[in-house]
Amino acid sequence: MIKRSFFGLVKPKLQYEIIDDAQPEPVNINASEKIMLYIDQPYENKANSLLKIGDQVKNGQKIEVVKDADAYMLSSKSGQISNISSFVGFMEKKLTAVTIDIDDQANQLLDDSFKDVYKTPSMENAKDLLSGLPGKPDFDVFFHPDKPIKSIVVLGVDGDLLTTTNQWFIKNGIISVKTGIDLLRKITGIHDIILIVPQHLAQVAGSAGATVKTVDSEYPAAHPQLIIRHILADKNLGGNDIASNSGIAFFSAEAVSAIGAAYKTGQIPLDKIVTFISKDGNKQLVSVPIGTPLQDILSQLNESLNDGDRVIFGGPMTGVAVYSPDFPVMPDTDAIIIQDKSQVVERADVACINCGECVRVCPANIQINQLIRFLEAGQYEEAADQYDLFSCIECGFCSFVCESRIPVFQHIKLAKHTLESMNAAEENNA
Amino acid sequence: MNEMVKMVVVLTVLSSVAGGVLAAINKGTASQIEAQQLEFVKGPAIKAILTGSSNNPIEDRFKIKEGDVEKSVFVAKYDGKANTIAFEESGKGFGGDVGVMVGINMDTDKLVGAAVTVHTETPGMGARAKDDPSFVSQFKGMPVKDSVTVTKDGGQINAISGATITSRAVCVAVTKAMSLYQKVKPKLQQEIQKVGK
Amino acid sequence: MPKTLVQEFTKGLWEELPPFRLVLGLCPTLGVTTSMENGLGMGIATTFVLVGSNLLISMLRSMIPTKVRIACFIIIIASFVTIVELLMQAYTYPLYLKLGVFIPLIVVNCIVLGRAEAFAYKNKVSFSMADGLGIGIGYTLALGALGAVRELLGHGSVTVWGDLSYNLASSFPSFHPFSFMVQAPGAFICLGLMLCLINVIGD
Amino acid sequence: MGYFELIIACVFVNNILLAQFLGNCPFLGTSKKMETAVGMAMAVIFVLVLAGTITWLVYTYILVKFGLVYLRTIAFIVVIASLVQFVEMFLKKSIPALYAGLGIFLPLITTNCAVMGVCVLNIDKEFTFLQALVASLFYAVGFGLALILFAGLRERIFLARVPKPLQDTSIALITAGMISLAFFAFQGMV
Amino acid sequence: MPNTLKLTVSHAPFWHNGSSISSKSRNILLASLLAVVPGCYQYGMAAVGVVTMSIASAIIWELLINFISRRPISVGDGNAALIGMIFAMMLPATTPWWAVVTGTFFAVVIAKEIFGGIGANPFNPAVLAMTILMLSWGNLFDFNAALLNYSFNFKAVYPLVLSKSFGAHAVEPFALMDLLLGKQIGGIGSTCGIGLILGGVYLILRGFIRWEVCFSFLAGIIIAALCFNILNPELYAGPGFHLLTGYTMIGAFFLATEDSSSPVNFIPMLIYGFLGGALTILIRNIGTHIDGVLYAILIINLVNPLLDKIRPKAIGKGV
Ligand SMILES: Cc1cc2nc3c(=O)[nH]c(=O)nc-3n(C[C@H](O)[C@H](O)[C@H](O)COP(=O)(O)O)c2cc1C
Ligand SMILES: Cc1cc2nc3c(=O)[nH]c(=O)nc-3n(C[C@H](O)[C@H](O)[C@H](O)COP(=O)(O)O)c2cc1C
Ligand SMILES: Cc1cc2nc3c(=O)[nH]c(=O)nc-3n(C[C@H](O)[C@H](O)[C@H](O)COP(=O)(O)O)c2cc1C
Ligand SMILES: Cc1cc2nc3c(=O)[nH]c(=O)nc-3n(C[C@H](O)[C@H](O)[C@H](O)CO)c2cc1C
Ligand code: SF4
Ligand code: SF4
Ligand code: SF4
Ligand code: SF4
Ligand code: FES
Repeated sequence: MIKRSFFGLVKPKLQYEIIDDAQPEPVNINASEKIMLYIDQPYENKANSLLKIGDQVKNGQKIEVVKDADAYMLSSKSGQISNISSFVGFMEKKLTAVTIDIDDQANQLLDDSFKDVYKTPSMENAKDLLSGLPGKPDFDVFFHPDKPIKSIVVLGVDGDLLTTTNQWFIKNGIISVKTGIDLLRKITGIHDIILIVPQHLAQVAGSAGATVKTVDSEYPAAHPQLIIRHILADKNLGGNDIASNSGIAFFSAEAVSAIGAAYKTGQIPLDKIVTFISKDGNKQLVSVPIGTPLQDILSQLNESLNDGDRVIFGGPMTGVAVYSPDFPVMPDTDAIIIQDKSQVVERADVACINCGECVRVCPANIQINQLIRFLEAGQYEEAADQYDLFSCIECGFCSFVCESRIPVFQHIKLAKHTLESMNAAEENNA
Repeated sequence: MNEMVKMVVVLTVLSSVAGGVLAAINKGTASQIEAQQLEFVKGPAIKAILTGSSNNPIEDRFKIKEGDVEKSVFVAKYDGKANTIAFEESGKGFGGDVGVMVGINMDTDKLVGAAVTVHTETPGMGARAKDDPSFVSQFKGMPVKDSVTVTKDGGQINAISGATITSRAVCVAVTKAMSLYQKVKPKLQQEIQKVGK
Repeated sequence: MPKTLVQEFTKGLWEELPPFRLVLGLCPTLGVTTSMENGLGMGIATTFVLVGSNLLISMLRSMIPTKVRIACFIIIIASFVTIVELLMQAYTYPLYLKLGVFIPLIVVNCIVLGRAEAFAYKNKVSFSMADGLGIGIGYTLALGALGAVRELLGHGSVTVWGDLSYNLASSFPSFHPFSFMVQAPGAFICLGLMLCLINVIGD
Repeated sequence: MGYFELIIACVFVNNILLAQFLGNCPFLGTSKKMETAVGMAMAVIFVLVLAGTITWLVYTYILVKFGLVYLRTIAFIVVIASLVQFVEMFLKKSIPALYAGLGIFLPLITTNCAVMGVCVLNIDKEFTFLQALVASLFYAVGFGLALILFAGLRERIFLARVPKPLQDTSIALITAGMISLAFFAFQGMV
Repeated sequence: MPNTLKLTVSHAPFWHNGSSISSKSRNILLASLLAVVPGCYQYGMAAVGVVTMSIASAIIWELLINFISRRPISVGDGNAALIGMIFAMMLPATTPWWAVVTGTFFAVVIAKEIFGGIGANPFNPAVLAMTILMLSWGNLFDFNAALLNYSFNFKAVYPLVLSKSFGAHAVEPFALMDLLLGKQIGGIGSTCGIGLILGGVYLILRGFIRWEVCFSFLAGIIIAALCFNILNPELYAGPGFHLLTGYTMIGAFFLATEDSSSPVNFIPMLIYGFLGGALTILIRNIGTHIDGVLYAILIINLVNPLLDKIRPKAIGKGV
């Protein structure tokens, strides 16, 4: 666990994990009985649903709740749907949870809708069939004619601390990343592709056929907003584009690699590389089929959970704590952290003491000491108008340093979410 | 139009009635007010200085003019002899002017006393100049001379602790009174004779 | 609102007690309450104006045109204020000196104009009298109480009209007067705390 | 007293609100938000300069001349009330932008002790015309300054966990007391 | 079995740098000891009594108010103890117990708790309480009178009284080194310059207080004192004297730096400190009060909300 440094004159620094040379291959983990897929689509009208309990699904098959929805998942196994339910996720998001009982491992069936099209790569079939790839590539951004994409940024860095998933792809899979980059260039027609990597991987990255840029090793330099601001600022993208984050599409190295592999082989890769951090702080990469419940990983790595422990999906700064070991690996689960009860720092219900630590670490220059007062009082509109709520890039640094141990970051996310849903409701009514 | 006329009439009548009533009350109270002002503003100070006089100094007052200032002078009789006068001077204190009534025995040219009349000093600090007699009692018996100052400025008056500014103001007032007295002494003597009779 | 005469009178003593319930008339409340005597004196002077102007305005209300009513109120109120000024100068001069600028300021005291507009202009004479008297007495008591607290703590004793007096030092010989209370900041803080107390009792 | 001292005295030492207790109702009423505080401050400065000088002229050249000094109160309030009306009408017609900013505050000023109080103080202190003008302006500036500083604090206090019986007016008064205490810093500087 | 497992669910981030209000309070208390211990040595058991009385009564007031307002007990964060300590540092060792108790009441209850507790106080509680007491019982805090019965091996006159009443030449006998070592009369924890500086530097290095505020406060003192001194060297003492007398050092390191009433941004911190220092000298040289630090701090506390409106643009805004 991190301790407050003795000298506090300089502001605290957090270093990204650096992948070392003796990186072993990821351990393969397999789903034992079932997989679970969360689809970003409410499960409301059951009669209307495409899914039925007992349906047979194949490995690589597209699982969607309603026809032609943007959100779908790809099943990483073949088997039978044994349960479909509504699920309330983070920030009250309504999802559909689909459980699939896996067929006997020997009898795995492959779906062949992608086989039919992979010889003719295009944006359309990528959007239609590949959004569920590990790394969760977002193809939708290419379909907004009013916001044309001018550049593609491939992140060979990891967004959060302790995580090494994307770096691993640069270091050990640069060839498939290169394949992916070439493909992206082909299907999008965009030539300006920038590969962002940590300093020590710049050399390796040079062979990927993209412009290589390096980022600082200090958190949160690898945050997309900060990359735009500090690293891409010198590129001639036009002031407004930089500010509004449009005109740039971000892909993780893992996703790019997966796109390359898919189009090269005609088979969709559905194993996710996850950085797994056990209670004793031991880090290892595991390769897991998407949808595999955490329990399977734990039992295959001989890790056990006790009451009061904390399981974090994602990194230590921005992840989400889950309440059950049944929670499955998702396409964007880059890390899983198990914290022992003794490592959990308690939060308190004390008011902000105006120490200003948060203000000094905030990469977005937000007056958090004032912002938090409005947020605690529930005055979200004022917070957004006067104290720059929406400038927050959600790095979590403010909560990390808060002397009162206020869950500042959570307040910010909650406020943003509330305002966004209010605005959405207003637009719907109008 | 009708309404307009009514408005004007009402306002005019109201104003004139108000003006008339006030004028009447003003007239009725005028003399009483003047008496009260002397009684309460100057009265306590005069009584404090001119203790035991056989007359009422407020009644036996006269005005003298020196340059363009006009001063009320109060006269006290002792043993049937009008030999002591008192009048007011002021100095700049902490919160504004401090008025000081200064009494002088014209036979001996010595101060019979000084007392603060009006002031706007802080209660508990400068206001002690008025409330606490031990400060002004230092002036009693002092001969008329050129100036009086506090010890801090090299003089002989011990300032009220925490209120040197007020103390200085009182000294300034007494100094002014002494110099005025020296200037108008002859005139005073003439006037005082009239009261003596 | 069918209220009795008694209710109109008593509302000023608690429900609409100024300056605590009706937060108006604060300047004299803060400015003159360095002693109980000043507080009571100010309260009585205000009551006189309040009752007088309520009475007259209520009597004349059918004659006063709506458009110029504020002007008429002001003339009436200002006349009563001037009468108080003159009478106080003539008969209670020391008190007049202590209250200083706050006597002419009764004319802008938000309570007086507020009552004229909100009550006297709409109600009959007896009710307006009861209202004015109730509010006035409530205000007087409030100012007196605030003055008493400040004087007691700030000077260690309370004296009203020379003879009615209580000296804290006689009960607590080593009490040192807390003169903060009679200074400007003490006025605000004391009033704030009394308001809090009233809120606590009110709930 | 020179003009510099007069200014310091009016703004800081004898601050109309914090030392002389005048204008408390608008002080508490318009300090909840910074914008209203600024609006009120501007309106008071505007009206007070006019009222302070006009009442001085009325007093010196009408009341004193005709021996009507006892009508001071009534004359001043009539001057102030009509002035406010007039300013309101004038602004509405000729400078609507300013009216939009100050308009709602103007009626409040008629019953503002600070305005009437400064007019009376100008007379009581026997100021000359120029002194009365300067004093009126800077008393008003002092009022505005106190109001704006107070609004700054109040915006924060509004968001704090103040116990219920103390909320709003009660805590505002206590804060005002503390500001008044802070202004003791300037004592003796003139 | 998995269904009964109770995992901890909480919000991101899942790491914390370990800082806390109580550790900050502990460290400031520790740093203040560097000045309080020499003070207690100088004034003996009376000073120890005042300090313990002050800390204890501050804690008790906070407990009482927690109880009355039915809020969680908050003395654990150490803030009440800290307020008691800092208040005691300004007091003369002869302060009677009832004045100490009244002072901590104003500091803890009036200045802090009724605004909503820690972090909500608009003014520094200890300073506010001290000025209120000084207004009421000036004679208790007239150091010359209060410490009359002590005999010291140095000139036992409160230096600022001398400079105020008799001008700069009256303070020539004070060697700056003596002042720095605490050879002067004054508050229990406010005279030992070296202790205060060491404590302050410790707090700055540990990141508990902001150097911007301390340094700009001291810079304000030096520059303003220098200006006055150059203008009239007869009347106005030089910067060295002003730095090492009165509440200057405790003001720079322990009073102006109080979190809740001071700004958090760089430029505002500089203005805030400088204004405080300069105002201190202005009050000392041309104002009424003997020492200007307390009132200067109240004034800068007052302008703090306006100062802190000067802030860098958030990203994505007005680029
Ligand atoms: C401990 C102490 C030391 C003093 N030292 C001096 C001194 O060195 N020179 C001097 O002129 N006055 C000195 N004084 C006197 C005071 O500064 C002041 O002049 C005197 O107390 C005035 O009394 P007051 O408080 O009634 O105004 C000293 C007083 C005390 C209590
Ligand atoms: C609230 C307050 C009120 C004061 N009131 C007065 C006062 O009424 N008269 C006065 O001379 N000094 C007053 N002072 C000024 C100081 O006490 C000043 O230090 C004193 O006049 C200097 O005199 P000393 O050397 O005897 O202490 C006041 C100071 C304060 C803080
Ligand atoms: C909370 C509290 C506040 C007190 N405040 C004062 C005070 O302001 N002035 C005072 O003279 N006594 C005050 N006392 C009075 C003491 O009970 C006692 O009378 C006094 O300390 C006697 O001490 P002395 O005569 O040795 O000074 C206070 C007592 C308590 C409990
Ligand atoms: C140097 C320094 C001085 C402080 N002085 C005070 C003080 O006088 N009064 C107070 O309530 N808090 C004071 N604090 C406490 C601080 O603002 C904050 O409330 C603490 O972090 C909580 O104990 C001080 C803090 C520091 C760093
Ligand atoms: S507000 Fe927080 S605790 Fe409540 S559902 Fe949302 S994330 Fe969970
Ligand atoms: S999470 Fe906190 S530190 Fe990070 S950008 Fe948002 S407000 Fe700033
Ligand atoms: S770190 Fe926490 S306590 Fe400090 S200013 Fe920020 S929100 Fe307030
Ligand atoms: S909203 Fe956040 S800070 Fe407030 S009580 Fe809930 S969890 Fe705590
Ligand atoms: S009583 Fe002064 S403004 Fe209301």
